[in-house]
Order: sequence, then C-alpha cells, then structure tokens
Amino acid sequence: MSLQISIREGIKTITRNGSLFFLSLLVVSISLFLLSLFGLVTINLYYSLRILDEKIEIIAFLDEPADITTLKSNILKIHGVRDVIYVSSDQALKELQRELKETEEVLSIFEENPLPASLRIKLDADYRNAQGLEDISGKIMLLRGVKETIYGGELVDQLKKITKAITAFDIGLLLIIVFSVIFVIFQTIKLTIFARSREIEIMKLVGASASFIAVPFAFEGFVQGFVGGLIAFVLTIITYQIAVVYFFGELYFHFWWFFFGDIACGIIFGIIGSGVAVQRFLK
Amino acid sequence: MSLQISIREGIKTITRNGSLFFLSLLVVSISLFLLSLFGLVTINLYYSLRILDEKIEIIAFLDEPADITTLKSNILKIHGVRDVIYVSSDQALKELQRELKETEEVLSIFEENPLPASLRIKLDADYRNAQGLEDISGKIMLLRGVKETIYGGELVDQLKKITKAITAFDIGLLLIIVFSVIFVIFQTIKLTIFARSREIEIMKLVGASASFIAVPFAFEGFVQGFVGGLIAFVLTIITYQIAVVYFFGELYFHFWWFFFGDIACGIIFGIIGSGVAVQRFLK
Amino acid sequence: MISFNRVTKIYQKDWVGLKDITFQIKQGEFIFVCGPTGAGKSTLLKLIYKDEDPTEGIIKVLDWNLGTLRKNNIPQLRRKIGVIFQDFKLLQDRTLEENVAFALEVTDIPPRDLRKKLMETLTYLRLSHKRFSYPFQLSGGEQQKVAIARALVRDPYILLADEPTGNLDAKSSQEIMNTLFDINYKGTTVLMATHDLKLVKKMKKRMIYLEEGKLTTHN
Amino acid sequence: MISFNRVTKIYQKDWVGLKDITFQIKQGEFIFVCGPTGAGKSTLLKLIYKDEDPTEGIIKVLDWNLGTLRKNNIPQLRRKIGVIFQDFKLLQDRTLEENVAFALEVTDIPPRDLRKKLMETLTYLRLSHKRFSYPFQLSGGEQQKVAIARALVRDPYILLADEPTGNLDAKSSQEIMNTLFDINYKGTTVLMATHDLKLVKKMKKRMIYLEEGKLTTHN
Ligand SMILES: Nc1ncnc2c1ncn2[C@@H]1O[C@H](COP(=O)(O)OP(=O)(O)OP(=O)(O)O)[C@@H](O)[C@H]1O
Ligand SMILES: Nc1ncnc2c1ncn2[C@@H]1O[C@H](COP(=O)(O)OP(=O)(O)OP(=O)(O)O)[C@@H](O)[C@H]1O
Ligand SMILES: [Mg+2]
Ligand SMILES: [Mg+2]
Repeated sequence: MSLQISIREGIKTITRNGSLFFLSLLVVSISLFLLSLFGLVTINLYYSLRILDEKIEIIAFLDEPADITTLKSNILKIHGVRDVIYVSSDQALKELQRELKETEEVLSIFEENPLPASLRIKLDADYRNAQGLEDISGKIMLLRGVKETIYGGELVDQLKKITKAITAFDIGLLLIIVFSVIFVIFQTIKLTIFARSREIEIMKLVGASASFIAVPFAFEGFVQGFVGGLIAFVLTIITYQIAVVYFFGELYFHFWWFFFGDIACGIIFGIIGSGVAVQRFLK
Repeated sequence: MSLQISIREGIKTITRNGSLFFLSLLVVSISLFLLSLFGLVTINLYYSLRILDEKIEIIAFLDEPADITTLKSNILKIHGVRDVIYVSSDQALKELQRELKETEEVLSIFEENPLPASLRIKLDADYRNAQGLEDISGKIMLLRGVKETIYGGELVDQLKKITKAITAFDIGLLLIIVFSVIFVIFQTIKLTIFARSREIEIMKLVGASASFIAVPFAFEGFVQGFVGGLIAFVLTIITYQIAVVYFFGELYFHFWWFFFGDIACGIIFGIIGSGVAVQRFLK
Repeated sequence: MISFNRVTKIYQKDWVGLKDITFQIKQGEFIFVCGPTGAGKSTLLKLIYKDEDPTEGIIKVLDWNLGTLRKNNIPQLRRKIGVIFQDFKLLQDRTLEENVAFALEVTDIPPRDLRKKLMETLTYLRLSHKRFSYPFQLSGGEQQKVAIARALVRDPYILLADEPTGNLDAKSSQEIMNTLFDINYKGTTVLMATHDLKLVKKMKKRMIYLEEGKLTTHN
Repeated sequence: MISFNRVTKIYQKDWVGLKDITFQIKQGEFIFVCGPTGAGKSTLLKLIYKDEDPTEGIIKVLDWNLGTLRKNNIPQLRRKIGVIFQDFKLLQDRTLEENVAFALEVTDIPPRDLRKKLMETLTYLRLSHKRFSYPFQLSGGEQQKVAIARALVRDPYILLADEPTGNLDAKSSQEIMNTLFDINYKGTTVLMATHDLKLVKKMKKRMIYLEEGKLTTHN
C-alpha cells in the first residue's frame, strides 16, 4: 500500500469520525497537559532544591591583617573545596545594606563598619553534609589568619533528609501521573477504535491486510498525539505565565524541551495506543 | 417504568458491554485516584502551613525575680494575644536537651543553667505578621519583669508571602486537576455511549421513552462511579501508606472523608456524565 | 386512521423521496405499498412512525396530527405501531428473546403477561429453539423472523411491514403472509411494502403503487 | 477450484451449521446453493472466504488449503473472492463510491485504473447518481446494489452471492441475474445462495441443496 493512500485514508478516518476524534483528542490534550504541568512542578522543585543545596557553604571570618592570596590557595588545596570567594568588610556591609534596604538607617548608626572580612567556601556536592562541613571547617580553622568559621552543621543533614523525602515523593507522584496519563490515553484511544470495530470487521472481510487497516488508525493516533501535545504545550505555557505573574515571579522553564517533550510524548502514546488497540481487532 | 426493570436493564447494560464498561471504569478509577491523591497532598500542605503559622510567637525573656501571674494576666489583656505559656529556666533546658538529644554532652559542660525563664506568647491569626508582632512585642516590653523579646519580624512576612503563593498555586493546580478529571470522565463516558448510539436509535424506534433509555445508562454511570470511587480510594490508601512509611512518617488523612469523598465524586460524575451524554442521542 | 394530505418528502440535495402523496386508510385495512427500488416505499412507512418528517403536507395517524405531535409523545405513537424494518434493526447485544421482549418492556405490561405473550409469539413463529442466540448467530431468515416477532408481539394497532419476506424461503414467506392476514383479520391495520408484484396480484388487496416518489396507481 | 471434503461445521452449543458436506466445483461453474431458512447456505459461503473455520473436514479454495492457510495470507484469499453479503456489510461512514472503491484499494491497483474500473461498475449498475450518498441515505435495494458493485468491481476469480436479489424488484433482479451470468461467462466461478427455487429451476444450473446442514440434492 502506498504512503499516499495511507495518509489519505488516515485523514479520511479522522474526518469521517470527527466527533469521536475530537472527544479523544481533548482527553489526550488534557492528559498530556497534566503530565507536562507536573513535569514543570518537578523541574522547578528540583532546581529550587539544588539552589538550596548550593547555598550550603562555610564562612570563615578573617583576622584583621591576613594574607588572603595564600589563605585562598591553601584552602583550595583542601579536598572537597570547590571555590573560595573573598568578601571584604566593605562588601559585606554593602550586601547587608542591599538585603535590608528598607531599614538602611539602622546601619548608619554604626560609626565604624563592624563587619569583618570573610571567605566564602563552596564545597563539592559530596561534602555538603554535616560530616563534610565539620571536617573541612576543622581544617580551615587550622590555617593562619582565620578567626572563626560558621556553617549549618546538624541543620544541613536535616535539610538533606527533607529534600530527599520531598524529591522521592515528587518522583513517586510523577510516576503515578505518568502511568495514569498513559493509561487514560490508551484506554480512550481503545474506546474510539472499539466504536469502529464493526467497520474493521468489514474491512477484513473485504480483503484488507492488517497493515492496510492499522496504518490509517496509527496515522490518526499520530495526529491526535501531535495536536494533543501542541494543545498541552499551549496550556502549559499559559499556566506557566499565570504562575510566574501571580505567584512566583520566576520559574524555570525550557521552551523547546517542553515543546518537543509534549509533542513527542503525544505522538509516541498516540501511535502506540492506536497500534495496540487496533491489534486487538486484527487477530 | 418500574424501578425493578430499570435496575435489571441497567445491570444488563453493564454485562452486555462488559469490555466497554471495564475500559471506562478503569479510566474513571484512575482519574478519581489522581483527584483524591491531589486532595491528600493539598490537605497535608494546608496542615503543614497551618502548623508553621501557629509556630509564630513572641518569646519574652524574664528578669530573674518576676511576678509571673501578674505579668501573664497583663499580657493576656493585650489585644491580639491568644495565650501565654510560662517556660521556666529548667524546662527550657530540658526542651533544648530533647531537641539536641545526640549532642547531650555539649550541655553538660555548663556548670549552671544559662537559660533564662521565658513566656511564650501565642497570637491571634490576624496578628501573626510583622506589624502585629512588632506592636504587641512593643507593648510587652513596657511591662515590668520583661528583659527582652524576640520574634521573627520581617521573616514572618516573607514566610507569609511564600505560604500564600504556595497555597494559591496548589489551589490553582487542584482546580486544573479537578477540571481535567471531570472532563476526562465525562468524555470517556460519552465515548462509551457513543459506541452504543445505534442501539439507542433502535430503542427509540421501537417506542422506548427517553427515561426508559436513559435510566439504565444513568445506572451504569452510578455503578461506574461507585466502583471507580472505591478503587480510587483503595489506591489512595495504598499510596498514603507508602508515603507515610517511606517518606513522611506522618501525614494527615481522614479515612471516612476520603472514603465518602471518592465515592460521592464518582457517583455524581458518573450519573451526570452519562445523563448528559445520553441526552445527546435522545434529541 | 392514517391519512396523507399532499405529503412531499425532499431529502438532502433536493432528492425527492415522495411527491405530493394523498391517501386515506381506514381501520382494519390491508394495504400493499409497491414500486421498484428507490420508489419511496420505506420513506412512506418512515413518515407514519415519525422517523422522518415530511417537507410539506399533513399526516394524521390514529388520533394524532404528526406535524404537531410533541416530541415527548412520539414513544406513545410508536408503541401503538409495530414495525418490521427492512434492515431488521435488531439490538446486536441482546438475545433473540430479549429483542422481542424489549418491544413489550417499553409498554407498561405486567411481567407475567409479558412472559406469556413472549412465549406465545416465539412459539408461533417457531423461534423458541433459538431464543438465547444473539443476532449475529442467526441466519438472515431467522433474523427477519425476529424482526417480525418484535412487531407482532405487541398486538399493534398498525403494523408496518417493510419487505418482510425478502430473506425467507417460499414456505416461510407463505406462513408470514398468513400471519399478516390473520392479524389483519383480528383488527390490525396492515401496510406492507414489497416489490413482489406477483404476490400482490394474487392477494387482491388494495395497493399503493409508487414510482420515483409519485403515487401512480391507487386502488 | 473449490472442494469440500467431509466438511462439518458445529456452532456453539452443538448447533449444527453444516454436516458432512463433500463437493467439488470447477473453474467457471455457476452453482446455486439452495435450501430453506437456516439450512446453512450462508455458512457454506462463509467457510469459503474463511470467515468461519470448519469443525472437521478439509476445504480447498483456488490453490490454498484453508486449514493450513496462514493468517497473514487470508487477505490474499479474500482479494480473489468477491462476496455479496446477505446483510450487505457496507461501511456506514463512507459514501457509496468510497465503499466500492475500498474493494479496489485493498488490492494494489494503480489509481488511474481504479477510477476507471470504479466508474464503469457504478455506471453499469446505475448507481452513479447516488455516488456521494452514505448507506443510511440509500433505500434497501440501492444498498444491495452497492454490495453487488463492491463484489463485482474487482473482477474476482470467485463470486459468492448470498441472496443478492432479496431486496430488489423483479426488473432489477433480472438485471442482476444477467450480470451474474455475464461475469460467469467471462470465467468467474459463481456461487449464489438463494431460497428462490422457482428461479433456480428456470435457470437450469447445477444446484447444491441443503436442509438442516445436510446436503440432500446435488446435481
Ligand atoms: N436519509 C436519506 N437521505 C437522502 N436520500 C434518501 C434517504 N433515505 C432515502 N433516500 C432516497 O429516497 C429514495 C426512496 O427511498 P426508499 O428507502 O423510500 O425506497 P424504497 O421504495 O424503500 O426502495 P427499496 O425497495 O429499495 O427499499 C431513494 O432513492 C433513496 O436513495
Ligand atoms: N455464529 C453462529 N453461532 C451459532 N449459530 C449460528 C451462527 N451462524 C449461523 N448459525 C446457525 O446455523 C444455521 C445455519 O445458518 P446460515 O446462516 O448458514 O443459514 P442460511 O441457510 O444462510 O439461512 P437464510 O436463508 O435464513 O440466510 C442457522 O440455524 C443459524 O442459526
Ligand atoms: Mg425500502
Ligand atoms: Mg443466509
């Protein structure tokens, strides 16, 4: 059978059963939208947690006259240290001012800058836990020019635990939603093909081969998935915009990933769904 | 038409189109499950945030010899104060010990209990914000016997903002899921009835009244909703148990609310869904 | 009982189903509706049970003017009419017995009478041995007999038989014809659409002859 | 070309469809399959295009032994056979033209030949004026003609006609019969199931007579 005929047949299959196609198209769209939306939530959760994780650091306050260059390079030699940033006492004050903007006057009461200079020590991911912090902090304390170090300690492990639980739960939910969505899409497509089982029966009797019957349905599944994915994507963007404007101010969103993700999922589910469903009637 | 016939016809409608019924039953179950699951998430989010909100308090450290009874009653007179709890210096130490369990030895280095006695002041919901805290704290500071007060301040407003955003976003998501679920259930039921439109046509020609045709379908919708709700409930419980055991240790869950909620939603969606769908063919 | 007054039925795309048809039928009559393929026989019957509405003209059936009959009352009209559809229109997911019983269930007949009447009809048409078979398990002729049974079981006021013997052998056809005459003798008005002119001539009954939607002979 | 060797078909619940049937049909023959309602005529035809499988016995059609024919090859068998189904089996969501064209599309005929063959057949059976109508917009006889057109359009090796004139008037019936003889004359083997014994006697062709699934006359 030529591709031309299959596509023509596929298009006819859609237009002939317009309302059937439309019904299941909407279900596919909404299902994919839910999936995509939950993907958005998961990604943002993941990013927030990662940012939180990266904020774990050791701050080392310095003695007044300190050889910063040597200190920095010594600290960088410690296993597990990723980066060291010098914050002068002036910078520290400015940062504080920026954070407290509204209460600026409070600071003007100080005659002299009371903040000491400090080093911010970023760690490798493996060391961002209570043990790692303690070890590295201990090593830093031994260096000359370091007055004091502060770090989260126990709290960090607590945070890690919570993070892990939330991530696991989110992935659990995501899995449930993925399965539900695939399931709903498959069942819906099955229903639309079920409604045409009599037609399929007749086609077989007239001598149509399995592929001649299946290809137009697969094409229908393809279009359904494609358009459904597109609709899901548009709905996701709208939701994203609303969420950004009204609630979060900023959210992680990758236009093309979501675009191709939605459409790819739609197409894959659509083709497999109708392929599997039509198979049942071709036996 | 007698109720007996309707029910018998309804049961036959189900058994006759077993696979059709089964397909859409599964879709209904999964959809309701998603809804119910998201309800669970929302309720727990709500409870967590409420607990967080209730933790907002003012702590007033007391001078060594203080007339606690007078102080308490005076504070209680302040507008917006809900409750005042006295924490003696011993209690404070014990609490700290409980919280830091593992690092108990740390405390043993103190020769004397360094913690002062304090009053914990719980506020009415309306005052649990930066302004309220500041006002009330100011009033408390004026009382004799109070050495110092501490409270969240700016941080509380920050927290409030985040809480509001999360709540709003969650409700937004919930709304989307509710609509999606209702939509999917309706469309699926429509599809199953669509597959039987020819039968409905014949029934009309043989002289069946609209209700004679519709009632069995409504009954089918009822059973579908009931069983679907039950399945959704069971799935929710399973998920809840897994979440409790593996992730959270504790979650808010009201057995009967969810039980009746799932089944009620199922029945309502089922009956309305099939009612609306069959109506289309009765015109 | 049934009257057509200048009835015209135009289908989509200006296709003429019936054109300017006028006739009356009295209670208890037996009438053949004849004509070649596509003449409008089925259309005429469909107008009587209000499956189609006329484009023009007035149709009266029993005490109803079909033009003003409210939608809610259509089932009442149809319950008084038994129809043997040309394409049988059996419910595919019901057994033979359930198909026939369905015609009774839509009326408010008490269950006991229902079973009695049902058994009577099935036995009479010799369908009892197949009563638990589904339509797809029946031969063409057997399906046609089920369609006949469903129309007869209600003792209708009017019986519309659209080509009721097309799939039956000579012997069965004769039996069915006898049944129709029998039920007509008991008072039911019968309209039978057929293209078997030989049969019609033999029977010497009143005939409505259609050709391309127009009434040409009417005696 | 077609041979049945001790073929028995038992349906569910021990219902005998066909019992111990043996016969041969040579290429180019014209054969009537007769018998009363429920005798097994349609069953016999269904066995030939492998819609049903025999419970016992061996069926050979063209060069295939149907018992060992692989599932994948069934479409090939069916493309060589034209079937006029007793219940028409038209695709309800396709127009008359599309229904007939479908039978050609499943073969690998080039598009141009397809249109030519299609037009020829529709014109020959006088269906062209209705070619954009859907089955539900056609009269019973017209639908039957579409079923006939679909079977003929492919110039099949074997034509199975199950009651092909049940819904047609005398004139159309005669035309169809002539068409069947015509196509048979051109080399197609034709099996026609009918209960119209008069017709069969007139035609003086070979006949297979079934009664309750058993072959009783076979000349
Ligand atoms: N729903 C419809 N839409 C358009 N045309 C229709 C419709 N129903 C019937 N027709 C056309 O009206 C004409 C009369 O149809 P009708 O079914 O009444 O014929 P008939 O006399 O019953 O023929 P037959 O003997 O073949 O059953 C036919 O040409 C048919 O194609
Ligand atoms: N799928 C089936 N399941 C069970 N019984 C069946 C099935 N198909 C046919 N039968 C039975 O087998 C017998 C023969 O059926 P068949 O359709 O071959 O009869 P026929 O000779 O074509 O009759 P007709 O002239 O009425 O079309 C009938 O009694 C029928 O009820
Ligand atoms: Mg007709
Ligand atoms: Mg048959």
